[in-house]
Amino acid sequence: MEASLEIPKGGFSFDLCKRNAWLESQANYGSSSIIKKAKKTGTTIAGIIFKDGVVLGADTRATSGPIVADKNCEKIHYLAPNIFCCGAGTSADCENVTEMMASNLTLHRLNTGRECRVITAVTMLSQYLFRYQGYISAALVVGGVDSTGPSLYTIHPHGSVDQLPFVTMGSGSLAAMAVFEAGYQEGLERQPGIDLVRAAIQSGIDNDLGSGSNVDITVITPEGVQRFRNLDKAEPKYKSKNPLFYPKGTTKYYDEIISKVAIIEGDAMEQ
Amino acid sequence: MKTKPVAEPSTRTQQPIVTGTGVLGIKYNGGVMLACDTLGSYGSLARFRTVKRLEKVGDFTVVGASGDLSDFQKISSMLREMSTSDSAYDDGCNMTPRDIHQYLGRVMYNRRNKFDPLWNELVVAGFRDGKPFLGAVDLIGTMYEDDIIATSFGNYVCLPLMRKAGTNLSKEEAKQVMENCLRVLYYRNTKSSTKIQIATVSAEGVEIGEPFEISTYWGYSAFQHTEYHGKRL
Amino acid sequence: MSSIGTGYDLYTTSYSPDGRVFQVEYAGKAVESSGTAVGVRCKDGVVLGFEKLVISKMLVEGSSRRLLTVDDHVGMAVSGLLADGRQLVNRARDEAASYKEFYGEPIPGKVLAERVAGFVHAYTMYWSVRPFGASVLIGGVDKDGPFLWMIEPSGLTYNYFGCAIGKGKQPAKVEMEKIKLNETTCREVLKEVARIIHSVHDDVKDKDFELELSWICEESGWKHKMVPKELAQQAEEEAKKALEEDMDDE
Amino acid sequence: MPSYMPGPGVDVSDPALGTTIMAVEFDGGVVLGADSRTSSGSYVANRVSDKITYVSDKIYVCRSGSAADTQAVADMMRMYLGMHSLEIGKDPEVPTAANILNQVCYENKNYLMAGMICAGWDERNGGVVYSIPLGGGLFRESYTIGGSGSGYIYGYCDANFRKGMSKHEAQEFVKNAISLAIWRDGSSGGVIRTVTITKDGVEREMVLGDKLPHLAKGWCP
Amino acid sequence: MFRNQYDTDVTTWSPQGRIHQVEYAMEAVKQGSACVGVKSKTHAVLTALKRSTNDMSSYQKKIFKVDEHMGIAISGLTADARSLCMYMRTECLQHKYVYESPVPVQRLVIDIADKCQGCTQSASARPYGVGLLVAGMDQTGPHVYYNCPSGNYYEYKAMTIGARSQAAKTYLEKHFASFENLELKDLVKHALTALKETSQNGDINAKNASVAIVGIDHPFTTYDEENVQQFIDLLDKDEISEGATKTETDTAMQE
Amino acid sequence: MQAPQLPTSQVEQPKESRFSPYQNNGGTCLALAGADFCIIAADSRLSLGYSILSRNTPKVAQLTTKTCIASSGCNADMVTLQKYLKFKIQMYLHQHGKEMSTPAVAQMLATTLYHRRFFPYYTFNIVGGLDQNGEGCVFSYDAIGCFERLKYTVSGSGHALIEPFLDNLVAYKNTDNKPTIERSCDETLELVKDIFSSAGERDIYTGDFVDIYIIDKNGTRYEQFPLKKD
Repeated sequence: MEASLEIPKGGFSFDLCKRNAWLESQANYGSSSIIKKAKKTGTTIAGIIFKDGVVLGADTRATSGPIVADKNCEKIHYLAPNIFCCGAGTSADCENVTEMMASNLTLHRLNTGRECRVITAVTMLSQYLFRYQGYISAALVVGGVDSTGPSLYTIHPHGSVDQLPFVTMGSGSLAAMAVFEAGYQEGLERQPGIDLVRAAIQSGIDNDLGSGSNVDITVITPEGVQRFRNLDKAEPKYKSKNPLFYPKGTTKYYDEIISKVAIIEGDAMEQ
Repeated sequence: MKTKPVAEPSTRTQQPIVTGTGVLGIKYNGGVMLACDTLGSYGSLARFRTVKRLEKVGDFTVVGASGDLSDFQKISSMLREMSTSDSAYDDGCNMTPRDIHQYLGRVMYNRRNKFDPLWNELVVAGFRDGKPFLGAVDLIGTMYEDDIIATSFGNYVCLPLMRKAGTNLSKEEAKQVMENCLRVLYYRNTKSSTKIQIATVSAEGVEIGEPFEISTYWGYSAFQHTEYHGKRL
Repeated sequence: MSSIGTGYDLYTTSYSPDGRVFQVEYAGKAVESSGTAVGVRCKDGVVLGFEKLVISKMLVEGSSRRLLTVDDHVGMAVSGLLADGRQLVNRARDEAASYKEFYGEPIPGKVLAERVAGFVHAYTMYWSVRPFGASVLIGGVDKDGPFLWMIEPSGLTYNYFGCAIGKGKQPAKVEMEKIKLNETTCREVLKEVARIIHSVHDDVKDKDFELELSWICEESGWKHKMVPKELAQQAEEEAKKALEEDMDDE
Repeated sequence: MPSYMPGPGVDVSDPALGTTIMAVEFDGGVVLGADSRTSSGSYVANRVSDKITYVSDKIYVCRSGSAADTQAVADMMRMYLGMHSLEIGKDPEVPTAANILNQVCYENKNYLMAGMICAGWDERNGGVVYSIPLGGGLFRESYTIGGSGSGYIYGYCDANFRKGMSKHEAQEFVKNAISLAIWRDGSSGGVIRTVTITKDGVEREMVLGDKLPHLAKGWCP
Repeated sequence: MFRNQYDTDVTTWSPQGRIHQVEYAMEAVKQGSACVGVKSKTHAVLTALKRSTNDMSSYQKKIFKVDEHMGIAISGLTADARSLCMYMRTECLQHKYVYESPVPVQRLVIDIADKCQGCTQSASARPYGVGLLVAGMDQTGPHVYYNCPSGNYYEYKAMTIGARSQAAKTYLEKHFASFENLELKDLVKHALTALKETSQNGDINAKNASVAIVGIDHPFTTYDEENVQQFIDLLDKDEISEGATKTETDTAMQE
Repeated sequence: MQAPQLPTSQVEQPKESRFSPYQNNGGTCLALAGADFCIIAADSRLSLGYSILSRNTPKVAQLTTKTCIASSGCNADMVTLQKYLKFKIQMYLHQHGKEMSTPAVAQMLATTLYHRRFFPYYTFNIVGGLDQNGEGCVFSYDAIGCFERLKYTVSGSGHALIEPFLDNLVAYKNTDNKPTIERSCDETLELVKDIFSSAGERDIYTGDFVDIYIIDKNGTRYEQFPLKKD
């Protein structure tokens, strides 16, 4: 007990994480926990290296517990003009980590005057995540093309890095990896490469309840980046035959105040 | 020192000891197929390398199991006895695959009610009246029938591939799908092996093949350098 | 019959002054008025046959079977009261199943016969029950080869190469002794069994009968099965022919 | 803690066979082998125990797990086998014995700590080895190893076992394997006992604790 | 039937190897009014003659549904029949609970037979005094069984039990060979004609006759009172068409 | 003390932990009663964790010609409970010679559930049908047998999404402007489809197909309606 009174000399303190974990374990219902409410990307993300570059893919479902929080969120984030990153885990973590990294890489580019290398982004990310000991819950797939050619990495929330020709992450990673293991070939052409990633993401969408909706694809080659938002779309929602219509007066009210508001003529509003 | 009470109540923290991993089942045109590897794991130790996890019951049913293998041996002996007494009646009536599936569901559910489960996920495959049957039962008695079933880790890794392949397959194609799925399972599951066994049930009856080895592939050139700082410069 | 009316023959638990238990003997009478069962142990398996007396022509063929399966590898022929005999079959099935469960192998013929005999015997011991009015032949193949056992209502059991029980057991035994049992095969012995049963059947006194034939041999996959229809018919025809020739000879 | 045990601070518990046991089929029979250490926590309760137990004339079992449980199981098995051989009027066969052992271990899995090996010779099957691990289950193997020390010698055994070894080869194989397990496993130790069963009978052998074959001694000072 | 010293206990064998108590129990079957059971390739049909003790009382129920695929017609001690029927119903439901499928007819018949046998071998019980005609449908088609108090069971193509059943039996023996390929309507007609033979005054009407049918795509259904009239009407029509002459299916029978 | 683990998005591996007799297999059940009809529906997805075990495993069972039950929760308990009810209802039919009425079935279900008060059936049931007067009725339960008769109810994983919707659209709890004409059977059926397609969009455990039973004086009609598969 005495030890905890000492002021730590440096580094991070994870005391509050422990407290949060304890609070969570005490709570009888998931809804009373802040952490459980945090938006997550249940997610299937994946990437492969093909002949000329890298294909990254992601589904677009974000969940909050068993509820779909966003049916069409974006999980492929920009890091640098030649590097992109798919994120799985807590949405806020993924977004902030990647945004922060994008700024740092910009500074890095300005400092060095050169295009960023993928390994640079990966190293910075992994060191950052390692410092937070997994409390930043972001599982990333980083892909890009640089002076050394195309390269593809995964970074686990605790900071470990793997470099592989085909990778998947997120709750649908097994479903997607199965597709890669069964269908990946060396030296794939561009279109077959894209199709393979689409199939992998679709596999996650179909089989993993944490993943759903549409397929996003980003292709990075030395020539540039092509981003396909909602390349494959989920079937459209059932169209109601009796659309809802609430007649005026449906909502009760008890008082009515009508105020006159001055109207300024001219084009001030349009500025 | 606190003395122990003379007789401690038995705590049934039973857990699986020697276990088998995923069993895959798929319907194809004219029959149904089961496949699994032959590994009996003891924790992470690959303890018994050629264990048969497919059991023939009657003339038109096969039951496959993942989970605890001693429990499966017990279930097998129960099923053997059941099929013996079924055929002893010799009255032209035989247990259908669905009968066996439902029966197993009751057995598993009753055991879970005693908090002493048979620690298995079972897949029942059969053929009857011109139709293939495929059903699953787990250790608490969850029961369902489907065209494609995979248990244990196969649920995560193989089921997506099998669903993608569909059921409009010839027997040979189905076999390819199974081999492929078990290969992927071997790549991605610590408790599976490359020695596999395949059973089919069709109008001709049950055919349980002998265990055989499947090939694996490790030759991607990108596999040569995967340490992330070890990348060529 | 000297026992009748003496009062010593009313209960299983009574001995007569000369040390007999008449109730058990009377139970045996039920067997002696029943159809004949014949069992033959050959060098390659066991064949069972039964002369099933048909009480009505409206019966479905093959109903009220007298040759029943105990375990994959064991069959039983019941002579006497079929209802009583079924209890023995049920008991035998239970014994076979529990043996297999505990020892992991099919029950040997000897063990099965002795266990069922013990069961039969228990019913000769108590006032509250009566002895079984059935004798059974237990035939099968275990790891030591073919076996054939017979159990009487008294609870005695005997091991045989060839055995007959029921109405025609005496002439059947005489006929059987003419066959060299441990040299013949099941195939060959089928028609002999058919012939014996036809020869002991009393066409004048008895109603029609249906010949039941079952076997356990390599051809049946070492399982107790009814002999396939064509084979059984063929055996029966040959038997009839042989019998006619005998008649002609005489 | 019962009062007959040492006082506080001493790490003792119910005697358990933290053991290395094994059995190997060879041409014409089987060899069973075991170390001899029985420990209660860190205390060696018996340094020359015998873990290879007679159950019938040509069938023995190796015991690992709780000493009390495995002895009780072996006792039961001996009784059942005796009754069985009376009933069939012959010596029992190894598969039958193994099945009985499995029945006892499986049906009582919630109350037992017993990992067993059943091996022996009979007229019909020759030399046969069965493994019945913790929790039951019957597995036929050409050779099998068990107990805490077995984890250290899987590699050695897999590399050196051959089918159709001679009796002498099999005995040497067993002694070498168990000595290697003793070398690395703190819960295994003492002497090596072997039992060799063939058509002609049963031979017992014992390698004393100071005479163990030391395959590792080549480099280890 | 004369009294002898061997006929008071079910556990006593007579010197001839008979059990008189069981034989007496079988006599009880003959006291009940008659039932007829017949079957074709596709259906099994039960018919039964109901009695009423006087005009004020209702007719005794003779046919009981056991399950969707099986039912019984009884003759003898109705109370015994009720308890056996209850047992059969429970067994059927148990089987369905465990296997989600109907119990094969013969297996339940054997089960009942074993139960009856149990009562012929123990001093503490008396044999059941009722005969059951069991009509059922399973994987192997329609069946008619007769369960006897002795613990025996028989499978028949056509069978009748109960009072004056001899007359019906004579009729059935003459015709049963043709039943196999009959249309349902004609099969019912035969069963009713046979039943008529057993009626004291030769009268069969909607009040005193019951019909039950089970068959392919035809769950076990009992027809009484007004529902049975359609079958009674058949009797007034011309001769039965023997053999498999195709006739229109009577839609009324499907209800 | 070991550092606590925050939940991460990593795949839930199959756990080999202490035995738990319950599983939640998800799914949503819904019933709506009209003046002379009742519609009872449930999706057919069987899930475990983030996996779909089966896309077509029914949760609705027909108990009598005018009573249906829908149950979500633990599939093993659901199967057993529904089997047991069928058993009892058949027994009732044998003994009384007539079908059990819907309120009687409802009462029996409550009793059955309470019998397992201390080892409950982990199921959330809805009974729907026509009562003795031919009026549509719906009964809603908790896991241990507390029940009440309602005009509409919903249970299972989509419950929280749908209930307020029904309060608004069926009970008109937010307004005094209640329509004078009740929804017809066909309109109600359309509403059920709307509800399920919406719930399927937002509840990950609801999807694949909806089994719909429409019960009215003519008997029971079955309809299957597809949902999204993701």
